Amino acid sequence: MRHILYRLKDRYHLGTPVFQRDDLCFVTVKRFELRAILTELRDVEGFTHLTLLTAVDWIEEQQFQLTYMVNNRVANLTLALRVMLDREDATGDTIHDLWPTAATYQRELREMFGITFPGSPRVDEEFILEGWTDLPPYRRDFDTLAYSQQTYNDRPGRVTHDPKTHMQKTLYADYPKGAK
Amino acid sequence: MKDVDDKFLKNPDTEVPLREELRPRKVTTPDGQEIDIDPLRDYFCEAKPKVHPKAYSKIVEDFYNWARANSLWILGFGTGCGAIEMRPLMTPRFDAYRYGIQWRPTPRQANLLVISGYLSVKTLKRAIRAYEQMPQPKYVMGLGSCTINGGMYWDSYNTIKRLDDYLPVDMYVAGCMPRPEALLHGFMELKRVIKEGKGEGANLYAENFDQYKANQKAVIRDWDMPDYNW
Amino acid sequence: MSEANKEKLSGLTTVKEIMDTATSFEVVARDFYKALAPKVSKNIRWLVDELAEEEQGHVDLFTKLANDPKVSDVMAEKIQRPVADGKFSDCVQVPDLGENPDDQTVLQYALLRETAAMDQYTELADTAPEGPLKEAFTFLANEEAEHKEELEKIYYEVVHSGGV
Amino acid sequence: MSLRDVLSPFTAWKHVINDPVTIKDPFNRPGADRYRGFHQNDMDKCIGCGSCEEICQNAAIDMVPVEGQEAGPGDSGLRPMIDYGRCCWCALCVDVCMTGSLTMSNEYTWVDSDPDAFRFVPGVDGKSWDLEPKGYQREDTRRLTGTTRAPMGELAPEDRIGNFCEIVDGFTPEQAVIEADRCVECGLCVATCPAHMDIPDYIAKVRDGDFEGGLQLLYETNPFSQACGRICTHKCETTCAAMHEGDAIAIRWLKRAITDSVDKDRYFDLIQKPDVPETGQSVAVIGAGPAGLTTAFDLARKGHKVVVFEALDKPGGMMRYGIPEYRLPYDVLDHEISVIEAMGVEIRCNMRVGHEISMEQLAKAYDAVVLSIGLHQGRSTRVPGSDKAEAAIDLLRRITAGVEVPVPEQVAVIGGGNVAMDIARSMARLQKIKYGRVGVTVTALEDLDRFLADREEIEEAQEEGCVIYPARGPQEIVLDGETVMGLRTWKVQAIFDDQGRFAPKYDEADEMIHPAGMVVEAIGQMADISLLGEALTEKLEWNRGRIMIDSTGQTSEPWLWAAGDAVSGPDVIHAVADGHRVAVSVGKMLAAKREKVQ
Amino acid sequence: MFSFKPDRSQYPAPGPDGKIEVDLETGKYLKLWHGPNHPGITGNMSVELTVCGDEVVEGKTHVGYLHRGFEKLMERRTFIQVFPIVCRVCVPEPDFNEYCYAAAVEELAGIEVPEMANWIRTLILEMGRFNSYMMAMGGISGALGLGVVGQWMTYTRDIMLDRFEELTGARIYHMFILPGGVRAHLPEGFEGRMEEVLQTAETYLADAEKLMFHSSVFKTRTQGVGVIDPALFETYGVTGPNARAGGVAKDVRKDSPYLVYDQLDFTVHTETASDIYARTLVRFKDLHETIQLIRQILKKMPKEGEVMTNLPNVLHWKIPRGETYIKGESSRGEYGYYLVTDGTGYPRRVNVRGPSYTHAMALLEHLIPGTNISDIAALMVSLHTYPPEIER
Repeated sequence: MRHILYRLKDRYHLGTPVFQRDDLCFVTVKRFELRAILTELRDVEGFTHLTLLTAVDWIEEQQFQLTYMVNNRVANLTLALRVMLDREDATGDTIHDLWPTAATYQRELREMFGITFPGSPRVDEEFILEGWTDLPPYRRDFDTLAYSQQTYNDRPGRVTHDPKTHMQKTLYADYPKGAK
Repeated sequence: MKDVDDKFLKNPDTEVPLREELRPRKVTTPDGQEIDIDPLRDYFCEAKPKVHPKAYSKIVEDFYNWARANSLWILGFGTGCGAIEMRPLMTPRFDAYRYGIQWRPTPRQANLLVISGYLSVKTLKRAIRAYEQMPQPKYVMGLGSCTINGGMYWDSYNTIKRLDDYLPVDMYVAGCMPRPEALLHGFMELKRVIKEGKGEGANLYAENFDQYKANQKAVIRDWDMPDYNW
Repeated sequence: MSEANKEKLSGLTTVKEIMDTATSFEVVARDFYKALAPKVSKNIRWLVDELAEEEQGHVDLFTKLANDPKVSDVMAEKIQRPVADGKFSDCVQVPDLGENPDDQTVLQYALLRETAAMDQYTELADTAPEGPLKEAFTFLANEEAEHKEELEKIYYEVVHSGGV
Repeated sequence: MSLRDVLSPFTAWKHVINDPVTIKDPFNRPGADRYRGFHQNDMDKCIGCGSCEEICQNAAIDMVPVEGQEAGPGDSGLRPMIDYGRCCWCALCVDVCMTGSLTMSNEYTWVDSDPDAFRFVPGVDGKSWDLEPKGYQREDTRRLTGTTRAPMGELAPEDRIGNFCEIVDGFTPEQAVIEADRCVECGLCVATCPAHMDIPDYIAKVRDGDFEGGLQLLYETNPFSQACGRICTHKCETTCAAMHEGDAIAIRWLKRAITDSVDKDRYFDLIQKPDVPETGQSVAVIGAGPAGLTTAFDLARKGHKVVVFEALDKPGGMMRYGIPEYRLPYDVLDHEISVIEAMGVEIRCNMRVGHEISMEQLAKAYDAVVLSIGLHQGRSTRVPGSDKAEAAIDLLRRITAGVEVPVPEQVAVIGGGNVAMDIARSMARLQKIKYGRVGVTVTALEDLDRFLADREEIEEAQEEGCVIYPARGPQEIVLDGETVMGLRTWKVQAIFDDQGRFAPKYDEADEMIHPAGMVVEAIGQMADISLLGEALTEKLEWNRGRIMIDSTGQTSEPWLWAAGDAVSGPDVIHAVADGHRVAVSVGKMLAAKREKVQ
Repeated sequence: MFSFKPDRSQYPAPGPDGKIEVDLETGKYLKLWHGPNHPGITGNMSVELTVCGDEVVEGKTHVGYLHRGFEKLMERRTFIQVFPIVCRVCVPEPDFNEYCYAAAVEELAGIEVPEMANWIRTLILEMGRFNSYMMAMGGISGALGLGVVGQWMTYTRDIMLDRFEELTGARIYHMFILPGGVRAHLPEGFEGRMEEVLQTAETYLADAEKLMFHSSVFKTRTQGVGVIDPALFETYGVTGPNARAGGVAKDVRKDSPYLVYDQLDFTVHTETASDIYARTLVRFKDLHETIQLIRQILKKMPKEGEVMTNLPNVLHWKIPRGETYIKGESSRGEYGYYLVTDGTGYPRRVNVRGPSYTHAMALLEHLIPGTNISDIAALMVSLHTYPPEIER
């Protein structure tokens, strides 16, 4: 794993790799070099299997992290490339021509995170949701509980009690709480 | 609605545009004729459901109910998790057929819709359609926690929480998921209810049709079907 | 209870007489506590008041029994649940009440009184022939023992309470 | 395509003669022994801590009050109500249950046409599966919340016996975080704590490593957090949900960890006097113990002028003169009191009310007087020879004050409370220093299980070489002329009756003589009320030997309040609670007075 | 012999965006919805077919009917609270979710799992694989009209569910593999009852073999149909039996052993035809391998030992920032969990990488054009996809 990264390091801007396990490494790459690195990994280093492509919303840093995980079955190595995108301008580069199956992932990311991949087949078609008008649901600023409460009805009649408060009320309601 | 932070308030006004193929348009037929079509009107009958009247005589009605109870034909539409426990019921081990219960592939032949657990909004739309296509008298059974009060998807943005908001439910079976034996219990209980003449779900639907429709439309944002399709 | 008291009792022949005499002893005790009350500090007066009340209770009970035709039944029932003597107050010194006794002294004094009374009645019961007289003495001994026990409880609460 | 391929499917026909695999009666088929079916709850075991509600990812559990389950120590009176419109039968609630009361039967059938029916309180709403023994239970112990206390360093018995150094090290911040992690934040302890400290909240601060925030939280309810962190009787730990299957959370040590982890100088920044205007009113507090100083702390923070009168050399009351240094070092106490003084409280030591100043003078000079004099007089057994015995409380006071006390080679202590242990262990240390060996015998009426002393006190005393004879009733202090030779005791066969009230039974035959050059009585204390004077004593209302106070701590006199050991509770935390209560009451009276003037 | 090899040349080619331009209004083509309510669909999903006669010109997979937003729900549940919901991601083989999630959490939190727990986990996974293959065998036979095999397989699966029930306490959603171990030891006499099930299974499988792999009907309808070109395996992310049927011995259990697979003997079976028949045969052989593995595990596993470690207080369990990917070989192929933590008590992101995702979407859409409409059901079942894990 390390020597592959050494080879790549000479030509590309790699972040500090994180060796999660002997066979699994995470490394951040620049967006404009992603395609070249992926192609090289696929064609030269034997990372022929695109395990997954997904995103992580780091809303605090105003960034999306795209994770491209590629696997070399023969050497039993998995390399995950992280690409950071600006959250405001969430546009990624399609890799469906490298792995046709990536088109599905990109469709999902478009729908669930609102990250577009111009040029990816059918990327703007509805995938999982139907008639969705709210924020893309996997974004961190979409609150699923709030949405659910505003959209659907709970069965009424449920009340719960906090043991501490309940005991305060029943056992020592007249105790002057605190010296404040 | 409970207290929701302003930034999570949803905007209910956004319209979902009608799908292209469902828009009214001019079409040239193979023989060169030009015709206007409006798919939503042309392909469906829009009559509202009617309340199914009881038979004049109690004896006759009782006989009908006995017959109905003993031929529960289930629509083989696996809407959620619980569908996986249908297969054991259909096969010899649990053999629901001996109780007059069988599965049909099309709504036209079925009188019992089993909602097997959670319903995503997308499936709800299909389930409503399937339900409305079933001939009266018809029944709905809700399986598992999800149909009662949202179950483990109580905070999901994509599943309904109470099935009875959208469809009239005649029987619930608790469990997550309910075992085949519990399902059989549910069927037996449903039979009893029907025999007592209390299986009135379909009439309830007809009576409160507008309310059901309002509820359905509140969650199905791309309502691209007529209000009642049978 | 002095030897004189004992003598007084041993000479009696009927239950009613015994009861009357016992009552008179209780009246003496009650009056003693009533007289003691103003002498003690106000913070322990409750104790002396309680003792006086307790004795008054005995006076009432014995008076009622003395005039009750079914006296033996009532006593028999009581005797059937004899009160054991824990001998706790044995370790208590004979206190000198003095001018301004404190709560512990009062309690010890009361305990001693009850113990002595209990012993005396027990002794009389042992020597009396089988019959109503024996029953009456046993009953009285029991009553005193019960009272003593009550006092022991109070004693523990008052004296041993702060021992944390 | 071969002929075989055409014919071989027909072999399926052989199954025609097989027995059917159909289950004949599917309606009465029980679930497996471990099946996770419907819930059961043992009402006797359930404490209503709400951990099940907390862990339930489906929000299926509500804690509801139920009939017949009253709130009380260690039981919130609430019981889980389960919504089967939410439940997913994951049994995390069973796994997390602090007492093991919640289990699952192997029953699984519940059908109903009413969707609102699927809610019930297991164990209360009778169900057919309530007594079903089969079903899911945790395989062994509770594993989801931690059952064992984090380790803490302490001096070995042989290292601590020769000196008065503090015994326990207290948690390091790291150990504290580990221990705090075990808390499930049910809050049952809050009700038990006399001062109702925000226990779960400050434990949460420990867990987050925010010790300074924790300290501020502590001072909201207890200005004696450093002392309580060391010597509190920690009744809270007796109602901790974690104690049912494992060790209770070390609440006391966590409190101490907070106070120890914050730099001493930071206290004065973190706990500042609130910015309130001076009221111009003044309050006199008699006795600089925990109750008096808490009242003073509260009132001073409200802008009143507070003067504390202390009869002894230094403030602290029983915390200084009753509790030995190895349990509560004096510098800790000094620092604690300096924080209180920083609120503007004035402490006048060596001012014995009744000598240097009279009650009448105080009543005149101050708007209110708070009496918090504690119990500083030792009780005596008054067995023969007891006039030669020492009172534990006097001895402790003399040891603290640095006065030389006689240290014989053998000491007998009467009493089974913490004071008895304190004096026994103090004397043991002095003996060790003087003779190099320990000779202390402790006798008490109670059997070991009923000792009033804390368990760890007893164990530590034994570790240090004190010999404990439980269930021994003192009969006589054996004298040889004026010299104490020993203590004679009888065996106590039983001490309490069925109702738990005192009813001792002795066995005269089992007599022992404990040789000793000194007998110390540590059976109890009482308040020295001589300072009141006869007139005031007569004027006040009394309640079974103690000054009668109402629920706010006010006596029958409108200007006088009483707090602390002298009127209620037996320990520091009760005194603190009392102090708060009285301060609020006094504050109200003063406010009313101000309004009247305006 | 009659050939089902499609001739794609007469259909319009897909445009650059992947869509095939067909003018429905010419009347030459018909749009046909295959599902979601259709007996020939594997679960609640649908395929939008464009047919010309009975040949399919284009197929579009539509999923989302079972979308519950798991990956979102997991982000607002604590680490222990995620445990009950992960198994719902895949209904017929839920245990893989439990294992992958638990292993991911354990790795990021640095928790050691007792040896015994690893053996029981392996056992559970193999039992789950057994069930899943039984579903697949039943499904493919059902899709081709061999109802009786479907009945046998369902019955066999059901008696295995009984074993699941006595071991884990539930039939379908076992919720047995907790982070930190498993919930319980094997019950008394479990091995014996399991052996009975395995023997019953073997009997039925022997019969099923005659009905399927030696049936002319089955052979005619499956051989040469739905061929996946092995060259596509990498680009389409084909894994598991689907790849093994094309001669690529992909198997995570061998390639990158997890749990105790390195201590077990088993063969990775491959075929070369890469058609429906080959895929079914690979599954059939693998099913025997699984039966053998279950026996082996029960024999080799330690008899005693802890099954669970003590966890930190799960009510406020925080896991330091990190990310990891845990994979395993499910009955359908590589199954993985990508877990990202951010130091709080909640996962930052969980991504479920299910094999059905690639198989049912891109691959199926690629395979459909040119097939006969009656083969669609068999083709879908042969890819062995489970809709709930596609959309989650």
